[in-house]
Parts: sequence; C-alpha cells; structure tokens
Amino acid sequence: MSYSVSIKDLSLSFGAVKVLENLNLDIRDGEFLVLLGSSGCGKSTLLNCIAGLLEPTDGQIFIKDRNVTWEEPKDRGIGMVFQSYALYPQMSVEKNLSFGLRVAKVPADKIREKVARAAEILQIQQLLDRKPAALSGGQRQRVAIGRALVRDVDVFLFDEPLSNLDAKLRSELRVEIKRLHQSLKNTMIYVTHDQIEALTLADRIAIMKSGVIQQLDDPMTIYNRPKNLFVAGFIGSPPMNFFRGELANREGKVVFTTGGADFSLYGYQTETSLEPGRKVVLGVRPEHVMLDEDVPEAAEIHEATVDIEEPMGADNLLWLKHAGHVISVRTAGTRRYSPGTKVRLGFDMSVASLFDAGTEERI
Amino acid sequence: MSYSVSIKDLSLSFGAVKVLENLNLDIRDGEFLVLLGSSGCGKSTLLNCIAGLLEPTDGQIFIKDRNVTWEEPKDRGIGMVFQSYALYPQMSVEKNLSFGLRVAKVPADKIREKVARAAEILQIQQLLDRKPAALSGGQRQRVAIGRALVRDVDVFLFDEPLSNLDAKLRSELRVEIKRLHQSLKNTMIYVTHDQIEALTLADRIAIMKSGVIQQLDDPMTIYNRPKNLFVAGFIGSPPMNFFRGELANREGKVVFTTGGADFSLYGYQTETSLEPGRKVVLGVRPEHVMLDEDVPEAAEIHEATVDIEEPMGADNLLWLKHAGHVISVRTAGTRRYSPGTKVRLGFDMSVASLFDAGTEERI
Amino acid sequence: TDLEVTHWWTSGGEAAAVAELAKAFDATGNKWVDGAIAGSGGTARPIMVSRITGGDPMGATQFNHGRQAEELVQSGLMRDLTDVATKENWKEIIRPASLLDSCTIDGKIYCAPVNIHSWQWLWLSNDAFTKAGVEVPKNWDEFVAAAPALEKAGVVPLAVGGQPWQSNGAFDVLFLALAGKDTFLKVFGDKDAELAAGPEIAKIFKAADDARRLSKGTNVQDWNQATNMVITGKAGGQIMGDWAQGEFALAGKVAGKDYTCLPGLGVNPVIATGGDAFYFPLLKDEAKSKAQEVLASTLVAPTTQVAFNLKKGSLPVRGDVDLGAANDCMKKGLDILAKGDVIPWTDQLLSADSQKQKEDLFSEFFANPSMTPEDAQKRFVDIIASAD
Amino acid sequence: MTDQLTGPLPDPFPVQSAGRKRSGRPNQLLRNLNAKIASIPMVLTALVIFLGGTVWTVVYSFTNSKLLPRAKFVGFDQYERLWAAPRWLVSIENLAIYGLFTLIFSLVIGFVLAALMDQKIRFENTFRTIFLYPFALSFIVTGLVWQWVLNPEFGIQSVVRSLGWTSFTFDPLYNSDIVIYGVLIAGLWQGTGLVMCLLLAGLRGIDEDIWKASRVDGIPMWRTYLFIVIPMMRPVFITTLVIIASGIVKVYDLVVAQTSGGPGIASEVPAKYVYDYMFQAQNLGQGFAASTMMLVTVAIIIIPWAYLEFGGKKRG
Amino acid sequence: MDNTGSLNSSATGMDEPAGRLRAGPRGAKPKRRLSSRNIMIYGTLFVAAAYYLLPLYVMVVTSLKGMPEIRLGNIFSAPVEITFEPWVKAWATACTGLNCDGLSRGFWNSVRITVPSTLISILIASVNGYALANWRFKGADFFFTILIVGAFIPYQVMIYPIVIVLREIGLYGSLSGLVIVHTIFGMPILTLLFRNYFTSLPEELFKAARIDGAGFWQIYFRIMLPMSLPIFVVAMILQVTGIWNDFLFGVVFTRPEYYPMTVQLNNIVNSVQGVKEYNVNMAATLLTGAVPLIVYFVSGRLFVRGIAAGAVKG
Ligand SMILES: Nc1ncnc2c1ncn2[C@@H]1O[C@H](COP(=O)(O)OP(=O)(O)OP(=O)(O)O)[C@@H](O)[C@H]1O
Ligand SMILES: Nc1ncnc2c1ncn2[C@@H]1O[C@H](COP(=O)(O)OP(=O)(O)OP(=O)(O)O)[C@@H](O)[C@H]1O
Ligand SMILES: [Mg+2]
Ligand SMILES: [Mg+2]
Repeated sequence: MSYSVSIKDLSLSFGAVKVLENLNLDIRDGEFLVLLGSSGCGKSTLLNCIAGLLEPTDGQIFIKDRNVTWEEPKDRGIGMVFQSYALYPQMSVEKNLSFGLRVAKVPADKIREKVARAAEILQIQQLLDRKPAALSGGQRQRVAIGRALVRDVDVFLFDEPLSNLDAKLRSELRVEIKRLHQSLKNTMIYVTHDQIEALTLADRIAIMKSGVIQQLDDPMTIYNRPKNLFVAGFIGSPPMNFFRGELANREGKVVFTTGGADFSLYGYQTETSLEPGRKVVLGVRPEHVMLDEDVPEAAEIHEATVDIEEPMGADNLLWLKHAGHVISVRTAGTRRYSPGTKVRLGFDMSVASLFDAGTEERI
Repeated sequence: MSYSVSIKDLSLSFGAVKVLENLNLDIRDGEFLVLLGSSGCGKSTLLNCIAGLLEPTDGQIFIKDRNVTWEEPKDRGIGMVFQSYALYPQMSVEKNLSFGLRVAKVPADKIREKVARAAEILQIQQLLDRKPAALSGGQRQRVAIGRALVRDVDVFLFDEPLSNLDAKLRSELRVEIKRLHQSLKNTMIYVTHDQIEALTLADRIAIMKSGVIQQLDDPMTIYNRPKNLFVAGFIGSPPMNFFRGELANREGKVVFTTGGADFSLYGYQTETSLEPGRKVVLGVRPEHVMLDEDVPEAAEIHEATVDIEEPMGADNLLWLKHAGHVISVRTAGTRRYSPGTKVRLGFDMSVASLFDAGTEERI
Repeated sequence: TDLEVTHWWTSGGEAAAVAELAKAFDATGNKWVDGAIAGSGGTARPIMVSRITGGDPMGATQFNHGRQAEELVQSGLMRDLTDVATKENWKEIIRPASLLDSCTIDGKIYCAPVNIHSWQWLWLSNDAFTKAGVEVPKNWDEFVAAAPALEKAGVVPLAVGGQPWQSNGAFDVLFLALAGKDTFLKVFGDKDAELAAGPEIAKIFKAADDARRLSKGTNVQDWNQATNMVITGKAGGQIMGDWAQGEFALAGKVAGKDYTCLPGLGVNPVIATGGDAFYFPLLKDEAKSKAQEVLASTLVAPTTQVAFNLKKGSLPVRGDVDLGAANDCMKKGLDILAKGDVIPWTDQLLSADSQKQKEDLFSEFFANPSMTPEDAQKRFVDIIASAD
Repeated sequence: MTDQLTGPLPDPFPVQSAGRKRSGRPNQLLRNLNAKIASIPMVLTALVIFLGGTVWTVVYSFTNSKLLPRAKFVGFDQYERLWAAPRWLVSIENLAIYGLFTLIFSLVIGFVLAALMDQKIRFENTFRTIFLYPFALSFIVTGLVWQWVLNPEFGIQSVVRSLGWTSFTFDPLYNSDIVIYGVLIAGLWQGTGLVMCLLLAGLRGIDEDIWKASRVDGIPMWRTYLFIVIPMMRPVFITTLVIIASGIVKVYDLVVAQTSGGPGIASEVPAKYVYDYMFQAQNLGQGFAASTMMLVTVAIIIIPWAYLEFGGKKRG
Repeated sequence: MDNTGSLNSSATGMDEPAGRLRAGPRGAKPKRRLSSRNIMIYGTLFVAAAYYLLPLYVMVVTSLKGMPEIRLGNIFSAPVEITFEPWVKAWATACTGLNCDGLSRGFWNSVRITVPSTLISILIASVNGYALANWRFKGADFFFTILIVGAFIPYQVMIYPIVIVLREIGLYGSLSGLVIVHTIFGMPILTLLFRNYFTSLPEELFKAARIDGAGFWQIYFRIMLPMSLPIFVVAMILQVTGIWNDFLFGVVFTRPEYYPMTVQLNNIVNSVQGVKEYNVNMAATLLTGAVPLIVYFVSGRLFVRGIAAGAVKG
C-alpha cells in the first residue's frame, strides 16, 4: 500500500529531553490528518521532523515512498505554516508570499495570480504592501498561511494555522482549506487545538501524548469510542465526565456502581466480557447526560442538584452535583435551570465509554 | 460613577492608517470585559494604549479615575499578556515569571511562593529552568500568562492568552482565570477569539469593528439581541443565517417574506413598529432553526433539502437548501440526516433578529 | 628639582647620548625626568605644542634649531635664556655662530643648542664599485660617470628611500654642493625667486634629474633600508646625513676600507649646521625655573658636549672641545667645521611649511620620471616666491 | 510626572471636566527624563566637541595660523592654495579609488567570512581570532611587514620568481600606477576582521525560524543570505558601513607606514595632507582648510542620509 | 545516498505494516567530514587564514632572528638560529630615552587607561544607544546626526580644540581627562553600533519589561544588556583595540607618569635616526598586540547564537 507520508520508529531528543519516542505514523495519499495533543507533547517537533528541519535521533521518514530521512527540506515537496509564523520581516506581505515562487522561477504573471488568489482567500489584499511589523497578530498568521498556500507541494504541514483568528474568519478559512484540500488532493498534516476544526476537517485524527500516538482513527470513532482514558478526556469540550467505580452484578445484570449508586450498562457495546468486581472508569460526555423528561422510563432514577449554570448561546452548560461527583451536562440553550434546582439524571450508555482503572484502556 | 478603566474619545493612527477612532469605553471596577472583533480591528492596539505602550493620537485614558494618558506603564498598575508572548529570551522560565516581582522588590520567599503557585496553575513546574527557546508554543504562552498572573495589579490585560493551548488545558485555565478574577476582584480586559471563552468569562462583551465599538453588553444580550448585522454575524458559530427580504402584510399580520416564502413573525419582540414594505434582513441562529417534529403545528410548512451533514460530536450541523438560501442548522448529535433528505423547517422567531437592510441596525 | 625633558632621541645611540645629558644634569643636584617620544616632526611636535599650550608644559623640550618654536616664543610661552647666555658667554663659545642666531628672536635667546648634524654626505660602497670594475669616485661628477658601469653590474647607483624628506634632503645637498654657498643662501635665505628661476639652478635640476635616473630601482622606504643597500653593495651610494654612519658601524664596516664618505658630495665640502636645541617653556614654579637655567648651562658645558656628541655621532656646538675618539668621517666633518665652512641649513632658512612643500615636490619629482626638470623648477620657484 | 504637579487643584470631577481637550499633558521636557539625562554625555559631546570643534576648525581655516591657532584672517587664501596643490588633487583621487574598493571588498569579504563562521564550524573561535588579530596590531610595524612582503626584491615577487616564473611582476608599492591597490591589500588585511565580527554579531541575532522558513520554501542558501538575512541585518550593515567609511576618510597610518605617500605623491590621501600640513609643515590654516573640505563633503553626504535613516520615521 | 543501516528488514515489501523499518537512511544524517560543502567552507577559511597569517608569519620569524640574519634578507625563511632575545629586549630592556625597561614600563599604565576608558565609553555609548533606540525624544536625532558626522572627523584635527576644552575644565594632563577623550572619540561609532542593534531587537520585549514595572535602568541592565552580548563584544573589541593601541592621545593629554605602553612601542619602532632593530620591533608589536588578542579569544564565547530566540512570535 502506498502512503504519502510514512514515519517509522521516529525518535527525537533535545539533549536529555526525549520528545518523540518510536513514533510510527502512516498517512495515506490525499489524506487530511489532524494532530491533536496536549501542549508540549511534540506536535511541532513531529512536523519539523517531517519537514526536515530537525534531525531525528533515530527512525525514518518516507514521503511518497521515498526515504527522505536525510534529504533537504526543499527536496521533500512540502509546504509549512509555522506556529511562530517566521515571516521575513524585511519583506512586504506580497514579497513574503511570492518569494518562494520567484526563487522557483515561476513566471511573473503566474506568481501574481497565485498571490492575488491567496490574498483574496485570506482577506489580506489591502495589506500586501505592508511589512509584517505593521500587521496585527491574526494578519501575520494569515500571511504565514498564504506563504504555504501559494506553493504547489505534495504535503502541507500546518502548525496551528488559525489559532489567532476570529471565529468568523476561522470558519471561512476552514472551509477554504477543506476546499483547497479537495481540489489539490494533496496530503495535509494539521495541528490544531480547536476540536471543531479537528472534527470537521480531519479524515483521521491522531491523538498524541508525550510524543506517543495514542489513537489514530476517524473523528467519529475518536469521539465516540476513545481508546483510552487520555483520549476520552482530551477530546470533547467540556470534557467527558468520569466516574471511578466498579462493575457489579445486580440481579444477573452487570451494572456500574459508584458511591452507592448503580447505573445499568444497557446499550454499552464491548468486545470483551464485563466481569463484575473489575475496577473501572465510566466516561459520559456532557451531551450524553439526560435530564428530567429525556431520561427513559426504564432507567434508574438518580437525583442531582444544579450547581452552576453556564449559558453558552446555543447550549446551556450545567454543573450538577450527584453522589459526590460534579457532572457537567450540556442541554439546549433554551432550557434554563436556576442553581439549586433538583433534576433527574440518566446516562445514555450506548455512547458512553468504560475504561479499565488500571491500564486506562477501553473495555 | 466610578470606573476602573475609562477611555474617552481615544484615537490612534499609524501614519495614514487610522486604527482607533473616537473610541469610548467605560469599564466598571472588578468587571471582566471581553473584547471581541475581527482580526486587525484594533484590539491589541487598544490594549497597548491602555497599558501606555502606544501613545494615542488623541483622547484620554483614566484608570481608577486618574488621568493616566501620559503616565508610564509601570505607574498604571496593570499587568499584560502579549499576543506575541514577549518572553525575555535570556531568562529561564522562573526568571521570566519573577522579573516583575524582583523589580518591585518583593521579598524572595514571597516571590518563590507566587511563582510556584503560578507554575502549578499553568502546569509548567518542570519547565522552570528552561529558556523560552526550548519551549513549545503553548508552553511559551503559558509562561506569558504566568508573568501577568504573579503580579498584584488593578487591571489585567490579556491578549488572546489561550489561543495556543489545547482544549483541555484551555478550559482548565479558563476556570482558573475566572477564579482568579473572583478572588482578586480586579478588572480584566480580555481579548479572545474563542466564543466559548467570551461567553463564559465575560461580564460584558465589547464587539469591535475597524476600531469602533459596535456593542457593549452582557453576553446573553449580545448573543440574543445583537445590535446590528455585524454583531449578529460575528457572534455564534456557525454564524447566524441571514435572509434578505421585506416585511409584508398578510391578513393583518406583519410577516417576513423572502423568495416567495412567508415567515410569521410571531413571538418577535421589538420596540419599534414593523411597517410593511420595509426592506429587512432576518437573522436566525442555526440552533433556532427547528426541524421536522420540533416545528410547532401553527407554523408555516417550509420544505428544505439536506445538503451536507457535519457531525461535530455533541451536535450535528446540517446545511439545508431552501428557496435559494443555504441554511445552517444545529441539531443534537444523535439526530442524523443523510444528504438529500427532505425536512420540514421552521424558525423560532422569539429569538430571531430583524435588521434594517439599509442601516443594518436591529429593529 | 625634577625637570621633565621631552625629546625624540630614542634609538640606542641616541638614548645613550641623552643619558649623558641626564647624568650631567643630575650631577647638579636636580633630576632629569625623561620624556622621550620617538618620531620627530609630525609625531612629537603636536604633543609638545599641546603640552605647552594646554597649560601643563614640560621643563624643557627638544626642537630642531630653526623656526619650529618661533610662534611659541612669540606667544610668550617660552622662557628667555638671554641671562644665562650672557653669563656664560655663549656668543663667544658657540661655534659656528649661526647656531645661536637660530635661537635668537628679537634679540633674545630662547634655546640652548646641543649638537650639529650635517646632511651633506655621499656614502659610497667600495664593494659595489669594485664589483663594477670602476674606481671609487671622489666627487659627484665621477659618481655620475661611474653609474653606467654600476648599472651593468646590477647595482643601483644611488639609493634614495621613498620617504619624502629623503629626496628633499638629497636635492638640498646637491644644490649646496653644485651651486655653492652664495647661491644657496640667496635662494633659500633671501628667497630670491628670480635667481631660482635662472639657468644656474636649472643645472641643479639637471643634476637632480641624473640623481633621479640613478636612483631608479631603489625599492625601499626607510632611509636605513637604503643605507643597507649601500652596506650590502646593492647600491653604489646614498646621499644621507651623518647619522647613516651608525648603520655602517653596526654592520661592522670600516670607513675608508668598506665605505667612503664624501662631505659636500666631494665637490664643495661645506657642511650645514642643522641640529638640535633645547627650548624651555615658561614655568610658574620658581624652583623649576631655576632648574631650567641650570639645565641650559649644563647642556652647553664642554664636558657634556663631548660626552653627548661622541655617543650621538654628531658634532659639538663649541670648538673648544677635543674629540679625539671620533672616526674617519667624523674627523672630516670636524675639519670642515674648524675651517668655518659652515652654512645654515634649509630647516633654518625656510619655514616648515615651505620645507613641506618642497618635500612634496621632490618626492614627486624623484618618483615620477615624466616630470621634467623644467616643470619641477617652475614649481620650485613658486615655493621660493611664496616662502616666508 | 503626574498631572497633579502642574494642575492647581485636584479636580472633583475629572472625567467630566476633562472634556474633549487633551488636558493633563505633562511638561514635554520631563517626559522620558531618564533617557534625556542619560543622553547628556552624547548631547554635550555632539555640541561642544564635534559641533564646536568643527566650527572652530572652519573658522581657523580662514586664518594663516601656523604652529598655533591665531585669528589672523586671510579669506580664502588657504583654500586657493589647497586646490592648487597637486598633492591634494592626487589625494582626493586616491581616496576615491581606495574608498570605493575598500567599501566593496571589506563588506564582501567580511560578510563571506562571517557567513562561513556562522556555519557551525569547528575552531570558530580560532578562526575568528586569526581574522581579527591584524586589527590589534599597530600599523606602524605591520605596514613595514607589508612593505617587505610586497617588495619586489625580497617579497612575494622574488619568491615566485625563484620558483621558476621569472617574468612574474608584483610590486604594487613601487609602481605609482597601482600603489593605491597595494595599500588596499594591507588595508583589507587589517580591517576585514572587524567587519566580519560586526556582521557575525548581526548574523547571530537572526531568528533560527527564519532559516527554517527559507529552507522549507526551497530558497537556496545564498539567496536566503542575499534577500532575507542581509535585509534583516540592515541596521548592522549601516553601522558597519559608517565604521568602514569613517575609517576610509580618516585613513592615515596605513599609508604612512607603507609608502609615506609614495612613490612620490602617488599614494597620498587627504587625511595625511591634513596632518602633514598641520604638524610637519606647521601650517594649521592649510590643514584646517583641507579638513574643512573633507568635512563639508562628508556632511553633504551624511546629513541628508542620516535624517532619512534615523530621523522622522519610527523604528523597524 | 543509499545506506545499509537497516539490513534486517530490507527484504520486506512496500506493504510491510507500520512499525517495521524499510531500507534506506535512518536516524540523524551522519556528519560527513569531507562533504563538498565542508571542503568549500574549510577550504575558503584556510585560504583566508593564510592571507591573514602571512604577514604574521613574517613578523614572528623576523622577531626570532638576529639582526645580521635579517640584514641578509629572506623575510620568509625560518630563522637559522632562533633567538628570543628580541622578545626579552622588547619587553624588558629596550630603551626609551633613559628608561631601559622596554614595554613593561607602560604596561600597567596602559591597563589603567584601557580598563576605565573601555568600560566608561561602552557604558555611556550603550546607554545612549538604548535611549535613542527605545526612548526616542525630540531632538535626539539632531544630536545623533552630528555625532555620526563626527565619526568622520580626523582625530588630529580635534586635538587643539580638545586641549582648550580640557584646559578650561581643569582636566588637562590627568588620567580622567584621557578617559574622557577616549569616551568622546569612541562615542559616535559606539552609539551608532548600539542604537542600531537595539532597534533590531523585538520591541515587545521592551514593552513587556515596562509593563513589568521596570524603569529605564532596570530595562537596560536586566533586559537589554543580557540580550546584546555579541554587540558588546564587538564594542569591546573596538574599544580595547583602539584604546590599547592609542598612542597619540595617551601622550598629548597626559603627562609622562601615565604614558601608555604604546609610547614605548612607538619609541622602539619609530626612531627616525639611528639603527632600526627589526626583530625587536616585531617582537614589541606582537607583544603589544597580545592583550587585544587575549580579549578577542576570551570574548569569543559571548558570540552566542540566536540570542533572542523564543522571545516573540511573529
Ligand atoms: N505599525 C503599524 N503600522 C501600520 N499599521 C499597523 C501597525 N500596527 C498595526 N497596524 C494595523 O492596525 C490594525 C489593528 O492592529 P491590532 O494589532 O490592534 O489588531 P487586532 O485587533 O489585535 O488583530 P488580531 O486579532 O489579528 O490580533 C491592523 O489592521 C494592523 O494592520
Ligand atoms: N530546544 C529544546 N530543548 C529542550 N526541550 C525542547 C526544545 N524544544 C522543544 N522542547 C520540548 O519538547 C516538547 C515538544 O515541543 P513541541 O514544540 O513539539 O510541542 P507541541 O506539541 O508543538 O506543543 P504546543 O501545542 O504547545 O505548540 C516540549 O515539551 C518542549 O518543552
Ligand atoms: Mg507547537
Ligand atoms: Mg491582536
């Protein structure tokens, strides 16, 4: 099978600090891969390795099935947006955008056209004559994106390209990037902290932690069937509610019990068997907590108290107290609860997750 | 009335580029004000003026009722997180954090304590000895936040402080900032592009466009009753659906009509009268578009076709086609529609907005 | 009393000579504080002038006799030595008398001369001539005549270093030797431009043209490198002052055997009385002023003169001393001096400004074969005409 | 520094009464007081020494001062004489040639060396010290050594000839036509080390990310230097340029030590003219006239440029 | 480019699941000593070094020869008989007028002059440059322009005016007077050097420090200074070299008890009449250059790379 970018056993350390360790990653041709991970987990480092800007301590990198481990960045056919922008400070925006093309001896009218197009997409037409120092943070970021966009390359590497843009522009550019990807059919590796971005753009998402890829799957799988506790907690905002407890046998059925309250596991899908007595962690996303009338008749009746209400426009975020746990719940923005209200509570087990308390792996 | 920060007729230009124009803004004591605005609208510039880092071309700035327009930044009692971090490259993280305190001659043990506390909140304890160059983007950003946090000041200025952090850390820090605000009771001016951040943190939100404040109100008002088209379009993601049309009289009732389809305005609240014939723009947020069974009986029956489905975890974003418009709709993540499906469509007019097509002001 | 004395005598022999002065002065119960700065003219002079005008003058300072200190005297910064001079009867003992004239301004004496250096020597390498198979010449004309033979033997006939003062000096020496004392004094002393433009001087320029031709191939800068060419037989001869002897001596060469010296180029054995003198800035301190007088008389005292000049290789300023230890060439000089064939040198006759202009002219003339003697003479006349 | 210092009474309603006018602006003299205090040495030096000294020089260039400055005015006599002096004309021509080549070569060589030193090479410190050492040696003697090295009798020419190439000629110091280039060789030897150091300091300030960006963009190293790094180093280059240029204008001991202006007057330079006439010829008026001419020329070039470069516009 | 480092899995095909290695290079690219790039770099450096070292070589060999050997004339030949006497003489016994203790005499004077002059001139100029770059005030440009023009004035022209000024303020002839003179003449170039360097630092750092409550001096000492090491080195190189080698000001503006080492050097080297001892001259020059040489070498470690790395993004 042919991969666009393929990383074999990559390791990298800065002196004593091991940043990447035996990392393996295969990215298909034309795939849009989003890298997610906590701050400092090595995402930028990984991109830099792929680009050839950092020398790995060990391992190999293939681009289009060519071993490029020792090749110069310029020979790898990549374009990159740096997290720190790295604009050429003495060049105008227009020069910043066109410099790579001029070096590649692209004809002048072609350059003009490409630059104009990128500037239009990024809405920086009226800034073309300015130097980076006279731009706002978001404008600089857009120039940095533009510098990558104008180039015809096989692989684009984006390091948090939209982090300093406002929501409106961000969603516009998100669409543009998606469109670009669809029309160019090149591979994109995209680091972002924005879950919406990750979920909407990605063909697959790789979740990293301390230099190791935890799960590599399509967005829905990642969201609904996280492989381990870290992935589950990392994806979703507000994060999944976790309940430490154990499995117990109640009248022939395995239930999850915590702090004296039992929750039926009806609907939970698992490949392994659920032995009673096993210490587990139950994870339920805030939007999978059901309140009052949403709770199916069948479910147990658990009462909780509304602690805080956080209205967020479309949604309403509630913080409930129940049996020593704080539970976040997402409800429709139109449903309002004042603090202190008692509510009935239920979990949608078909989309919940159970993890082994020891290994933290999904069961 | 006493304001913490009060800005009078502030103008600022960089040469020919007018960035701020006659800006007025009064911020109450202990208020948490979030500045929102499109990229390049002058948010950072405004913060810089308040901090005393840029000299206004005209106007005055009062902090705690003292005219500080010409005062040194250090005499203003402010702390600031820069969008570009501005870490001292030759100092370790620990030194970066403690610099302000050392300058202020705070006793050493007190410094140690404060730095340790900030480092803990920001989860950078193990990085204290590193230089900024050996940090990841998000780590640098956290150090930048930390540098402001350790200081006891009246006014905090945050310029997109969380933009490079992952969602998990971001929500943790958001809570920390909120907590800090509640315990210190100082004034915070906070620039962000993250609507969640804005809506959850802000006491009031100021929406800027090209250096002019468009609306200054509490989050719910901003969200539900935007003052003009810009604010309406700016807040909310995905953005509000807009329909150009006009008011018409149908059987004694004023309705909104566009592309041949009439929508009743039942439930819409306005102070002015709605004269038929007026050209207007109707704005409906995606979550206020009702589908199928949600549409109340009484409402008109409008049929639409599902164009694209974008699952986003908790929610499901649909793009519908109806009478030449593309309409985005937010539904629960559990409700799935495949493209091509025909759905019934209705708008919740009680939370919709109507704008004059000419002035773009709310009516 | 401590008295600081600045001078530019720093090389080995010079320093030894200075030591004699210091010894003599210290013997009077005072103390000679040495302030040596090498380099003369351009280097030392601004320092001395700055010190004097800056209000922190030294106790005494060397200048060449002549007009270098004229303005300092006129500005009232220098001490009048007339009292000492009259008391010690300098007018009588200083020989030649012209030396004291250079120290006299408006009838008052402002300096104490210490030695005489003469420029007017042609130093010849006996080896070079032997190699070329010609007699060692006895005068300039013979030298010019022998030149082709030297050239054939691969020897540069006349070594002239690149520094401007060397070519200027060589011209002046030629001038004196070929035109004679009277013309010399008329042109340089009376600034007779008409005479300078005349045919007599044109002859000298012809001779200078010869010298220029003969000096072709002297690819060195410093005078002593040029002297070294004579010492090693790479050059036939050099027109240079008596200080060149030191180089020959150091190389172990013996006058008369290895090299020959021709005073006045062997044509006109006249020597000029250039040399050094000490000036005394006006000091406020009484004791120091006293010490200055003591120093002045010490410098001229016979014992000091002998001791100093033997070491320095120059001639004493008084005739009543015995220099039995002098070598061959030095004796020749003493004889001439005794005969009274002396003359003031261009340093004394012309202002430094005019001298400098002359230097510019002759260094260009010697380096640039395309400059005709006529052109050079024309420019020379201009300089003389505007000289003061 | 606060408005209380200047205002008569604290205003009970500062917000309202402040109105629209820009009241409360403190005395401009007191703003940035520390900076102003810190600049006093500069201001004094600029005014008293450089401006004062220059005016003084110009005034005395109209006198016939000899050994000491004296106010006996003679009008433009000194200037007439100056421009009639062949040596002055030669000096100016030499300065132009020497200046042009020094400027070009020392920048080019200095930058190439600096760029090489910046390649994370081994023994960087040793190389840098080697290139810099000539700068530390007094030219009085190194000039002599260059005289020797360039001497046709026993320098490079003779070595090459002794190797068999007998027609080889290399006698720059003894050939009036090319002597100024001989001086140039030694001048570059002495001066490029410093240029390299200056530019190296500038290179060290370049952000590593810029290099990364240009590598990804596929920009060859030399173009990165030429079009990205050098423009970023503009301030350092300007500093270097001024240092080199001022060195050129003041060049003196280089010539004295090597050629004394010779052969003849073929390698004379203006600064040497100034010194020679001031101190050897004891004609201060003439020296001042020459130095005034130099200064006027420099000022005509520098002042408009400096105003463009440093004045008005903000940093960046 | 082919590499045999991973023979173990070379037989496996393209479909090999991730986690196994395929053939080809892996890990860090080995540093090849003799790559063409290295050959070019080191080649150029060595050629350049040869050019720079040639005269030095001549100096060194000459300083190790006796005078007769020098008179014989091959300047490139190694000394037949190595003698260190010229070095000893230059350092300890060469005479300057009456004082026969060579360069050693003025050595401590030179140190006493160089240290304060260098420090003070760099301090004043760097503070000036900092004020000009970061705290622009009205009129600063005017004075700065004068200063720049001042850089072009030949020193010697200014001697008499400065003598007058020093005389009037009563510092003529004192060590402090000399320090002032060095500061004055160093000022144009150094101020320019620092000003231009400080302007190229990210302005945000300066802003951040102001927010942190640091004042003029604190920002200078704690933020700007540590970030400017390379340029301080350059300034130090300029000043140490200039002041250490200065001869003219040392004698014009002080009196003999403060005369620097270079007066001796000048005296040894520059005698117009009398014998020239080339070997001693060379030794003396090399000795005089030793102190700057040490400064160059030691200060090298301050030439740090990427000194402002990680400071700002943009
Ligand atoms: N030095 C300058 N010269 C000219 N224009 C400038 C300069 N600095 C900033 N600007 C312009 O001023 C406007 C406001 O900049 P500012 O940094 O305040 O924007 P912002 O609201 O913070 O944007 P962002 O969200 O992208 O950071 C921008 O359009 C920018 O291009
Ligand atoms: N030069 C260095 N020396 C030591 N450690 C370093 C160096 N550069 C980076 N690191 C560390 O390597 C880790 C990975 O850095 P990297 O920049 O790849 O993180 P990241 O995943 O991009 O994080 P972020 O989301 O915050 O940008 C971080 O913990 C960082 O502190
Ligand atoms: Mg990163
Ligand atoms: Mg901004």
